Amino acid sequence: MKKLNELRCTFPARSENEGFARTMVCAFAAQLDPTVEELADLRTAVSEAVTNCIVHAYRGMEAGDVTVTVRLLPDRVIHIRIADRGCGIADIEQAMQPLYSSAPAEERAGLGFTVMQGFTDRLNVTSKPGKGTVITMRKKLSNGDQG
Amino acid sequence: MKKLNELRCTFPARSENEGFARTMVCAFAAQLDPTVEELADLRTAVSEAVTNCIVHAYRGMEAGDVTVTVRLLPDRVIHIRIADRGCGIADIEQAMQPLYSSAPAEERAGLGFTVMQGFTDRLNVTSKPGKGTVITMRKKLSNGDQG
Amino acid sequence: MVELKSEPNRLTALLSGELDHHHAKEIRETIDFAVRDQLPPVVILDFRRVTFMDSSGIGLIMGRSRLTDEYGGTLEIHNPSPQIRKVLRISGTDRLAVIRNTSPAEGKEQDHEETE
Amino acid sequence: MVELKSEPNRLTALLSGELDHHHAKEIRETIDFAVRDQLPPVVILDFRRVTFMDSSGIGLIMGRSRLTDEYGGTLEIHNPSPQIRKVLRISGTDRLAVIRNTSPAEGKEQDHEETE
Ligand SMILES: Nc1ncnc2c1ncn2[C@@H]1O[C@H](COP(=O)(O)OP(=O)(O)O)[C@@H](O)[C@H]1O
Ligand SMILES: Nc1ncnc2c1ncn2[C@@H]1O[C@H](COP(=O)(O)OP(=O)(O)O)[C@@H](O)[C@H]1O
Repeated sequence: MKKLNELRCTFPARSENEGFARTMVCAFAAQLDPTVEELADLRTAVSEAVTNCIVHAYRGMEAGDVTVTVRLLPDRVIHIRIADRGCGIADIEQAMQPLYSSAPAEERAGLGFTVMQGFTDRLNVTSKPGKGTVITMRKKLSNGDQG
Repeated sequence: MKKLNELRCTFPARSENEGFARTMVCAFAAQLDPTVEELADLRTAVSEAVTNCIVHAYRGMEAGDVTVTVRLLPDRVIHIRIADRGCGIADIEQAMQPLYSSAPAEERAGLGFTVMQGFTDRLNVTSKPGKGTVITMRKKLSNGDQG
Repeated sequence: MVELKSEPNRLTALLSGELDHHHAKEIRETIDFAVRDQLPPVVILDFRRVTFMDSSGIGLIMGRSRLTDEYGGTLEIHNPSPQIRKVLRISGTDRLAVIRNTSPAEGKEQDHEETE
Repeated sequence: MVELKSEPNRLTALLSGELDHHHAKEIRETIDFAVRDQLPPVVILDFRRVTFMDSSGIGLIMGRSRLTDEYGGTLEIHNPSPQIRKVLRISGTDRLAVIRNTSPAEGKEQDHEETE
């Protein structure tokens, strides 16, 4: 069986890298010829997850890294994992509530998880306080015209 | 001192990833606002190095990974490292000779190293037969208009 | 990233580029300075040149909506792209402000209100 | 990636996209099939729509140059971008074939030969 194509990639949790992270995931996923809308969905979901690592994960400590892994699975399924080694999330249920944000003063809308959920097929959040957070998202692409 | 921005990234040595690797390095380097020509130079040099990992490094064995590291150093210097864990190069001097190629039947021109040298400020090749090859390239960007 | 245009009774902020967390702060500060200075009855955020927006943009809209509410002003969102519309819809923000399409004839108002 | 146009005495291959190792093979096979079939006196590789090329493209040019040499034909390179010109120059390939600019009036020949 042909080995699946997988990109693994690490960069510092700095806001300058938000745009880069989106572009990179889309450039890799472009191999599957997604539609314009599917690509925009991925771009948006990745932006939310990476921004959370930058805004929340390393609050009050030296900024660490963000690790992004993109797997192109069979049947046009894209699997994305975004992980940090930051503060973690104590109450995941609360964090995932629409409009909940621990940083409203910075005009965070508390809608990052809502957007990730709306723009992908499956979202999973795993976190260990003091250890970090791992987000995984799955999206199945339509079959497109090229067969 | 502010930590330097660094991207580390790994993907399988497959020809579908050649375009992606170029795009990724350029998207990251774009933070320094390079000129169109500087960006084209980086794109070309990276393409040569990554293509070599894909064409030569894993010949006759299962394709392994390519690792690309991009560092944005002070004074607008970009440092790029491209490494594989493939067959290595026994005679580096011969390999770097213009027009030398071990795969002329596949229409390799033997000009990859020549192009890398011409499009960057410094090229270093380290290799261990049976262990792999590491290419490093440095390019200093002009100061641009934005100061 | 943001150009401001003051007209009688309204202030238009023509946003451009990618509206993410990295760029939101500067945009916010520029708009708020002008709004607090002029207290315009209508504040328009024009998205025609915004190529990408995530929920950081929702934060920006919610914040400006609170600001105009403070002094009885109104906030309008003009010309969001399909990607931005989807973010607005999924996050429920499309109920927070009037959304209008005034493009493509750059700047000429068509005034057909959205009922999406 | 490549469209062929046959005219009396010449074959034009209009290349497009990114000419790298991944794409070179298919382009090569398409061109060679037509060249061996027609043995055209002049073979033109038109780069006007090629957005990127690395030394894999040099391999393609060298290979086609050998092929036309075989039967006494000539190879011409039309409309390379600045990036492609630089690759040609640094690798010395600009001495292997005639380089011409026939763009921008797509297809209309200006016939001013390069002396770079
Ligand atoms: N990677 C992370 N590390 C630590 N906390 C996080 C992380 N991601 C999300 N959170 C927590 O979950 C909350 C909700 O996240 P989200 O829905 O994206 O909203 P927002 O980013 O606007 O606050 C955040 O305010 C934060 O407290
Ligand atoms: N990563 C690598 N692993 C093994 N061998 C390599 C690698 N890179 C280059 N080489 C060797 O060096 C030679 C010259 O490389 P290059 O100048 O890029 O020309 P080309 O790729 O066209 O053959 C190759 O033909 C190959 O034998």
